[in-house]
Amino acid sequence: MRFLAPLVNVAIFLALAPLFEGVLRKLTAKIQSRQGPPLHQPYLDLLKLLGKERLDSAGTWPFRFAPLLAFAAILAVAAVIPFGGRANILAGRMDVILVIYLLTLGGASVLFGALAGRNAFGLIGASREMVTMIMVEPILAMTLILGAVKLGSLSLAAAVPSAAGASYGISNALMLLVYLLALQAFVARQPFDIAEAEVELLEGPFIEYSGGNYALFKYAMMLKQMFYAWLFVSVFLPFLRTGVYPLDLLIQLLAMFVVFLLIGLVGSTNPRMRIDQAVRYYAVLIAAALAAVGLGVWGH
Amino acid sequence: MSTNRIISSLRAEFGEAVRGSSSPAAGRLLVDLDRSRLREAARFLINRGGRYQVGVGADERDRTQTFGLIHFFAFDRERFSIGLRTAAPASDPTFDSITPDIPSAGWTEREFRDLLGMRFPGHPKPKKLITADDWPDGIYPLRKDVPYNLVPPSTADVAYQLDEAPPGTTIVPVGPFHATLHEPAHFAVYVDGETIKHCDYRGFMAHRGIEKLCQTQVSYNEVPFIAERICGICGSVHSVAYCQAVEMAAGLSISRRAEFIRVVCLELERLHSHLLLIGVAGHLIGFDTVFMHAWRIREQVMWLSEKMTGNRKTYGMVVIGGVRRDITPEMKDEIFAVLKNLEAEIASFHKAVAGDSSIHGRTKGVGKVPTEEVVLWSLLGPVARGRGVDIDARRDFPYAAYDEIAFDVPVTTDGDVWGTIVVRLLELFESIKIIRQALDKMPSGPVLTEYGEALPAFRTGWSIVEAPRGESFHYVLTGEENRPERWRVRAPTYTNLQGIPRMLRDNQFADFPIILGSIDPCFSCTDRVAVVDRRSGRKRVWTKSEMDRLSRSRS
Amino acid sequence: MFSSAQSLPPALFAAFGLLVLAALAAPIFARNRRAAGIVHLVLTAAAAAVLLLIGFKAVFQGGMSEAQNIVLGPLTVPFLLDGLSGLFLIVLSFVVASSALYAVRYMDHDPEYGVGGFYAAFPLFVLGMAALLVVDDLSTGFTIAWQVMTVASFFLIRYEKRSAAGVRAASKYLVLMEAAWLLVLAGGAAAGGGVGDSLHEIGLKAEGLSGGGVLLVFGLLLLGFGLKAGVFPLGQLWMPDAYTAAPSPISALFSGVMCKAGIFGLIRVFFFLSPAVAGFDPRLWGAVLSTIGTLTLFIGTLQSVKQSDAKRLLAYSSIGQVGYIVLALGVALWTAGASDPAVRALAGVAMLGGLFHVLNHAAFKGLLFLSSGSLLYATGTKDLNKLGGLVKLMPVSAAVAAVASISIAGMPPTSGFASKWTIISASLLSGPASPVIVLFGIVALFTSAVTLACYVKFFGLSFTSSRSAVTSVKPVREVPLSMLVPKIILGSVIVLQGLLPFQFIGLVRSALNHSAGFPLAGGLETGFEASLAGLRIKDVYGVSLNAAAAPLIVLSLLVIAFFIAAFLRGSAGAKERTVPTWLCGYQQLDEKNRYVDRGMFAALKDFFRWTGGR
Amino acid sequence: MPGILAKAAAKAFPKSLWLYHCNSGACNGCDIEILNVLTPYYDVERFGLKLVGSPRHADVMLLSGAVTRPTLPLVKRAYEAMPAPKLVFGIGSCAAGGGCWFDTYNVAGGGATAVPVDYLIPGCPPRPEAIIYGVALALGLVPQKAAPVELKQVEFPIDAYLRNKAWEERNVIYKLIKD
Amino acid sequence: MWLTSKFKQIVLALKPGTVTLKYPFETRPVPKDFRGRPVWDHTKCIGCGGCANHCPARTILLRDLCQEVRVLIYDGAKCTYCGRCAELCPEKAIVMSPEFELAAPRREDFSQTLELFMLTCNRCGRCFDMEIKNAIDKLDLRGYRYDNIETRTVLRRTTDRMEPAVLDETEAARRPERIGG
Repeated sequence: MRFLAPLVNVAIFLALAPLFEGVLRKLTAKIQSRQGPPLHQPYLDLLKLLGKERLDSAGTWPFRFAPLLAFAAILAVAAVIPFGGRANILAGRMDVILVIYLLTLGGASVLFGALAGRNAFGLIGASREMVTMIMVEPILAMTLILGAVKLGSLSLAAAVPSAAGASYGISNALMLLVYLLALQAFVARQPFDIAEAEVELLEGPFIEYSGGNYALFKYAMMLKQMFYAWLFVSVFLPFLRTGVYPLDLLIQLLAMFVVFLLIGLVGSTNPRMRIDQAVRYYAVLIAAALAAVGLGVWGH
Repeated sequence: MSTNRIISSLRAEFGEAVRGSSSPAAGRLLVDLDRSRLREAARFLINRGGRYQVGVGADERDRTQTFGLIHFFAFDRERFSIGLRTAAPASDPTFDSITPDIPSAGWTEREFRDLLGMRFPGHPKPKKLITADDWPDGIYPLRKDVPYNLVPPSTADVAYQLDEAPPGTTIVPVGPFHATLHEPAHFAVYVDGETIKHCDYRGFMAHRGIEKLCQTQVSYNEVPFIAERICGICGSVHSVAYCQAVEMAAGLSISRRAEFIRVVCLELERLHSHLLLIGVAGHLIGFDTVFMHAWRIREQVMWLSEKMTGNRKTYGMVVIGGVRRDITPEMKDEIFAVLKNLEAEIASFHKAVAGDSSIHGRTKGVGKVPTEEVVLWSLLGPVARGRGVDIDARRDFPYAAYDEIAFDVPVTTDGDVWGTIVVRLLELFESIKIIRQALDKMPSGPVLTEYGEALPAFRTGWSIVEAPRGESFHYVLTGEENRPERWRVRAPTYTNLQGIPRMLRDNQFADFPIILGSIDPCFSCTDRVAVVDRRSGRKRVWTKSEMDRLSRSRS
Repeated sequence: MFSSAQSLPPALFAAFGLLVLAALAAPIFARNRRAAGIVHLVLTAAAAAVLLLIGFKAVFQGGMSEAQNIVLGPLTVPFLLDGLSGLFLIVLSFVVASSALYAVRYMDHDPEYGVGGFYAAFPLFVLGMAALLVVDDLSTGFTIAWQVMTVASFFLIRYEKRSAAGVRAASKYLVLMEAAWLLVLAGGAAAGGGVGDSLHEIGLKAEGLSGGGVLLVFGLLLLGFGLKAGVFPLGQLWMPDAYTAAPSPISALFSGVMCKAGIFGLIRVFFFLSPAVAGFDPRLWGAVLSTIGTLTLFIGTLQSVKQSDAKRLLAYSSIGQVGYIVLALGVALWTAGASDPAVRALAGVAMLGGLFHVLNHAAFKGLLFLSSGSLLYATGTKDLNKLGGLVKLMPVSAAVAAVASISIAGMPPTSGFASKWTIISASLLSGPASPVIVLFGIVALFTSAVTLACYVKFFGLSFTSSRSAVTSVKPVREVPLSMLVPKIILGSVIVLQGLLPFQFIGLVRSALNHSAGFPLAGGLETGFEASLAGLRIKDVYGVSLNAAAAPLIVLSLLVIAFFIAAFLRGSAGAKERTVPTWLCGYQQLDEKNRYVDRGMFAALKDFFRWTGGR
Repeated sequence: MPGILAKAAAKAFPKSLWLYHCNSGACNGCDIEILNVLTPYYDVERFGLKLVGSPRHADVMLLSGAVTRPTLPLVKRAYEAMPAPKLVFGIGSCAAGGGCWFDTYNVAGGGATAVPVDYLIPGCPPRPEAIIYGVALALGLVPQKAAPVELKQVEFPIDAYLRNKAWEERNVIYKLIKD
Repeated sequence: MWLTSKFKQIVLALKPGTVTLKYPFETRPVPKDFRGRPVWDHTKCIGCGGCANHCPARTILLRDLCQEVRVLIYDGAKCTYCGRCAELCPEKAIVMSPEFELAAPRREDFSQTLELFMLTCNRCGRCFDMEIKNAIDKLDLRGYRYDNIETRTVLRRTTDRMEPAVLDETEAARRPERIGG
C-alpha cells in the first residue's frame, strides 16, 4: 500500500483537478447569473487541446521542453505529498523545502517557455509571473515552516499537519488568515491573475503555446490549484481526520471542494490588481506571515 | 459673445481677409476667409474660448476649381458654432497647418492629406493616417475623378514608419486583433518597464470608404441606413445627425412627434451604450461579474428597442422627414414598465459598484488629464465631463425635442478614469428621466413629414448631436442628383482618440485597457469618413497604365 | 609520489615552481597568442594537477597536523596544509585548469592587447592564491601570498589598459585589497601575533583576550577577509567592477576561487583561531556572521536582478552566493555555541552545507563566467539587451549555461539545490536556538527565487528570446572546441554534484575531519546522513526525520512525470507546425518590439529600488 | 491507446470550441452581439464555448465585418496563427458578403476573400440567438433552415420560349450574367 | 467599504438567479415587428425594381432574361435587414419575416430568386403611382416593358460584382424541360 500511495495520489490529482476547475467555472457562472458550462467541461477542453496542432514559433528546445517540465514538476509534487493524511513511501525522502522548490521549478519552466516564445506579451507576462512567484513563495514557505519550527521537523508528514491538536495557536490562526488572503495569488485567480491577464496580455506566458503544449500548461495550472486547496485543508484543518484512509480522503476532498467554492467566490467578485499594487499587498502578507512564524517560534 | 460680435471682431482683426459670412440656421455661422490668415483666425477663435470641432475638406474643382476647407469651432457657453471656410486653387491645395496651435486638428489635416491630396506645411506629424499602408500616394480616393471602387495596386515599400522610440523603451504591439480592442486598430505602445512613455496609433483599418460607394448608388434616404452602420452602438445618433443636417440645409421642418420619438431612440441608445461601456470597463479591469451584470441589465433595453424599432440597435428608425415607426400607446406602456424595472436594477447595480474600493484601486488616479488640457485636446462627452469640463450638446445646442426636456448634466472633477465612469453611471438615471418626459410630453401627429419637391442643391447644414461618447458632428452640403454633394461625419471618438497618448503617458501598461476603454473607443466611427459626394459628371475609368504612372509619381 | 604528509611541501613547491616557470615561459611566445596560451596551459595545468593531487591527499589521508616553519632567507613562514587547505586547493586546481584551457582560444578575440602580460600574471595570480591557502600566519607568509595574488590580479584586471573603466576598476581593486591586507595584519597584531607566528600561536597569545580586545581582533579580521570575500557592503565596492573588467577566464577564477580565499580566511579565523580565545562568544559572532551573510545574499542577489550587463549580473550574483556561504558559517558558529545538543548537531550540517556551496559555487559560477565569455567571444557584446536567440547558434554553450543557471537557482535536483537545501534546512531547524535564524532561512528561500529570476533573465535574454540586431547581423558561431571542453567539464561536475551530493559532502566532511584544530571535527556526522538515498537530517530534536532531500529520487520522479507528460502531449497524434511569432497581427518580431532587460521584473525592481546597485 | 485518444480528442472538439474574435473592419454591432452571447441571457459557455485572446488557443475564428484592404493580410495572418483543426464563422452580413460596402475602394469583400469561411451568420447585426443558432448548427444540435428559395410567377408558357427562340436566349443571358 | 460592496455585489448576483435562456431548445417569441429575412411574394411582385434601386446594400439584382422573363436575385448574405425594400414596394410584395435563424455554411443558402413574367402594358405604359410622396424617395422607374432584346443590355445595373456563386445556383435550379427538340 505504501508503495502504491504515490500512484494513488497522482491518479487522484490527475482525475479530479479538471473537475475542481469545472466547479470553479460553474460557480463563477452562477454568480454571474449564468447557467455555465457543464462540470466536465475542463476534461473536454484538455482532450480537445491534445488533439490540436502544436504551433511552434520558436523552434528551440527550451520552448518544447518547458510545458513538459511544468507538468512534471507539479506531478512530482502531487506524488510526494501526504494525501488523505497519510505519508507515503516518498515522504521519508522529501521535505517541504523540496516541495517549495519543485513548485518553483514548475513556475520557472513557464518562464523559460515564455522567454523562448519570444512574444512581447509573453515576456511581460513571464516577468509578472516571476515577480508574483518571488513574492508569494515566502508566504507558501512560511505556511509550511510554521509547522516545521513548531515540531522541529521539515518532513512532509510532520510539518504539513503540524497544527494538529494542541499546537493550534494564535500563530496558526494568523497564518490561516494570511494563507486565505494569498490563496488567490497561489492559484493565479482574480485579483491576482496578473501574469495571464487575458484582456491586456492575452494569457501572457502561454500566448505562443497551442495544442498539447497548452493542454499541459492548463493541466499543470489545475493541478497546482488543487495542490493549494489540499495544502490549505491539510495544514489548517488537520482535525478533519478519522484515521481511516478512505474516509480521510473523502473528507479531505470535500473540504477542498469548499476551498474551491471560496476561490470561485473571491475570484468572481474582484477586479484584477495591477502588479505594483499586488507587490505591495504581498509585502504586507509576508510581514504578517513573518509575524506568525515569529509567534510560532515563541510557542504561541 | 454673440454671433454678431464674433463676426465684427473677426472683421476688425482680419479686415479684408474676411470675405463674407452667412448663417444657415440659428446658432450656425459660416465665415469666408482668405487662406493666408487661416492659422491666425483659428488661433483667434481658440483664444476667445472656442473649441475646435473638426475640419471639412472637399474637392470642388468642377464647381469653383478649388479645394475647399472649413474648420469648425464651437462656443459652447454662447451656444453657437462657427465655420471658417477657405479655399485653395486646384493647382496648389496647400493650407497652413493649425495643428501646432490646436493639437486636435492633427487628424483632420492628415486625413485630407490622404484623401484629397491637400498639403499642410507646418504639420508636426505629416504621416499617413487613413489609407492602407500599401495604398499608393498620388491616388486620392475622395477626389471626384477617382471611381468609388478603384483598387490600385500595392506599392512596394509598405512599411509604416512608427514614431521614433523614446530612449530606453520598447514597443508592445497592441492590435489590430487584441482582446482589449474588439476592433481593428493598432497601437504601438512604448513602454519603459511597465510604464507607458508614448503611444503611436495606426488605425483606420475599419475605413470602409462609404462616400465613394454612395457616389453612384444611394440617394438621400438610403444614407441614414448606411450612416447607422458607421457605428454599431450609436447608430441612431449618426442617422439623426445626418437627417438633421440635411433638414437644416434644406430648410425642412418635421413633425414634433417625430422629434420626440428621435429623442426616445437616442436616449435608449445612450442607456444601452453606457451600460455596455460600464460592463466592458469591468471586463477590462478583470472584473467579469460587473460585465455580466451590466450586460444582463442592458439586455432589457435591447429587447425593448427590438420591439420598438424591429432591430436590436434601434436601427432603421430615422429617415429624413421624421421616423419610420410610431410609438403606439401599448408600446408606451411597455417602455414605462421596462424603465421602472431598469431604474431599480441600475440603482442596485450602482450601489454595488460605486463604493467598491477594489474597483477604485484600478480606476482612481489612472489616466489623469488636467482640465486645461482637456480643452486643448477637444475631449468630448463623458471623457470631458469626467474631467471637469461641462459640455453637453443636448443642452448647449438643443436639437430634436431636447429644448422641452429638463435634465441635469453630471460633471465630476476627478480627472481620471473613475470620473468618466461615474459620469456615465449618473447619466443612466438622467436618460431614464428624459425618456419618461419625452413620452409624457409627446404631442400627437404624423411621424413622417411628406414633401413633394426635390431638395435644394448646394445648401450647407451641420448638426451637433450628443452621442453617448460625446458630440457627433455631421456636415452636409446638399447636391443635385437626389444625394448629398458632401457629407462629413466626425464621431466623438475621432477627437477623444487623439488624446489617448496624452492620457496614457506615465501610466502602467496594465492600465492601458481601462484607459483606452474609458473613452469607449469606437474605431469604426472614427474610421468611417462618410462623405457622400455627388456623382461626378467627369467620372472616368482609370486604365492600368495611368494607375501605374500615378503609383510611380509619388515622392 | 607523496608517501607521507612530510612530502607535501616539496610537491607544493614543485607546483609553485611550475607556475613560476609558466609565468616566465609563456610571455616569451607572446607574439603567437595561441602558442603562448598552450605553453601556459601545459605548465599551469601540470601545476594544477599537482595541486589537485596534494589537495586530495590532504583531504583523504590527512595533511599536516600542525604548521611547519619554512625558512625563506631572513623570513620564517609557517605552512599548514590540512584538509581544509586541500579542499580549497581542489577547487582551485579545477577552476584554474579550466580557465587556462579556456583562455587559449578566448584570448584571440581581442587582438588589440598583447597577451604577454596576461600570461605572466595568470600563473602568478594562481600561485598567490595557492600560497594563501597554505600559509598559516597573519604576517609574513600571508603578506607575501596576498601581495603576489593582489598585484598579479591587479594587472589582470588592467588587461584592457585603454579602457578607462577597466583601469579605474583595477586601481580601486588594488587600493581596497591593500586595505584588506592592512586590516588583516592589524587584526593579527592586535591579537598579539608576532612576525612569523602561526595561527595556532596567535591563538595561544590571544587566549586571554576579552571584551573589547576580542571585538577589535575579530572585527578587524572579519573586515579584512570580508572585504576579500565580498560581503555586504564591502563586496559591492569592488567586485562588480573588477569582475566585469577582467577577462572572462579571470572572472571565473575571481568568482570561483579568489573570493573563496576570503571565505577560507573567515573559516580559519572563526573556527580555528577562535576556540583558543576564551572571551570569544560563538553565539554572538555567529549572529554577526549570519546577519552579514543574510544581508549579503539578499542585497547582492536583488542588485544582480537589476543588471543588464551579463558579467555585472554574474558579479552581483557572486556576492549573493557568498552570502549563502557566510550565512552557513554564521549558523554553524551560532549553533555550535548552543547549549542544546540537538541544536548543536546542526552546526555540522550548516558547515558542510556552506563548504559544499563553496564547491558548487566554484563550479557553476566559473562555468557561468566562462559562458559570458563565450557570449562576448561569439557576439562581441555582453549586454543582455543586445543578445538573444543564441540557442540555435550556440547549442552546446546554451545547454551548459542552462545547466549552470538551473543549478545556481537551486532547482531540484541540481547541485545548487543540494547545498542550499542543506544551508536552509539547518537554519530553519535552528529555530528553537534563535528565531532570527529562521528568519534568515526564510530570507534565503526568498532569495533563491530571486536568483532564479536573475538566471531566467540571464539565460532567457541571451540564449532564447529573439535575435537582436547584433546577433542577427553578425555571423555568430558556436565557440571553438577548446572553449567548450572546460565548460563541459565544469558542467559535468555540476551534474555530478547535483545528483551525488553525498559524495561531495563526504569530501567536505573528510576535509574537515582532517583539519587539525577544527572544533566540530567528529561531530559532523551527528544527525546528518548523506547516502545514495540522499541527504537526511534526523534525530535532532528526537524527531525521527527532520528534513530530507534525495536528488536521485527526485530526478527519477521528474523523469517519470516527464514521460507521462510527453506521452500525453503526443498521444492524440497532433502535428507540429512552425509559424511566426504572433504579435497581434500588425507588427512582426523585430528589434523594436523585442523585450529588453528594462521591462523584466519591473515591479520587483521598483519595489526593491532601495537595495541600490543600479 | 494513441488511436483512442485521438478519436476522443476529435469527439471533444465540437464540445469545446474556443472562440477567437477577429474584427476585420466591422461597425461594432456584430462585435457587441458576439460579446452578448457570453452574457447571462445567452451564455454560450454552456456549450463549452469561450472567448480566448490568442489565436494559438483558438478553435473558431469569429470573423466580423467586411475585410478591408489593410486588414486583408492581417486576417490571413491570424488564420495562419491558429492551430488546426479550425473553423471560421462569418458573423453578420459584412463578414458573410461584404455588407453594404462590399465593393468600395478600401474593402476587399466578405470574409471569404481572406479565409475559408465555414459558417455564415447573416444579420445586421445578427441577434444573439442567431449566433447561437449558428453555433448550434455547427455543433449539430439544430437542422439548417436556410436554403435557396426559388420562386416563379407562373410556369412559363413553353411556347413563349419557343416562339421567341427564348430558350437559347436565356442560356446566353444567364451566361452573360455569370461572366 | 470593500466588504459591504462585496455583499451588495453578491446580492446583485443572486437576486435575479440564473437567467439563461434555453435557446436553441426553447425559442423566445420574436417581437411582431421584427425585421428578419425579407420574403418576396411572387404572386404580388410586379418586377418594378424599386427594391433593387433603393437597397442600401445593393443586394438585390434585377436582370432581364428576355422579353417576358425578368429575374430578381436577392443575395441575403449582404442584406442589412433594414426593411427599405419592404417599405418602398408599391405592391407590398415584400414582407420582413420574423425569420432570423439564417446561419448556413454556404452563401447561396440565403439567396432568393424570382422569375417574373413580364407583359407589356397596353394602356399608357405607366403602371402605378407612388403612394409615398416624398420627393427623395421616388422610384425612378423606367417602366417594365422591355423590348430591346436585340442589344441584350441589362436593364438595371445595380451592381458590378454580383457573386457568381449565387448565379451558379440559379443556373443549376430546375427549369422547364425543353420540349420539342
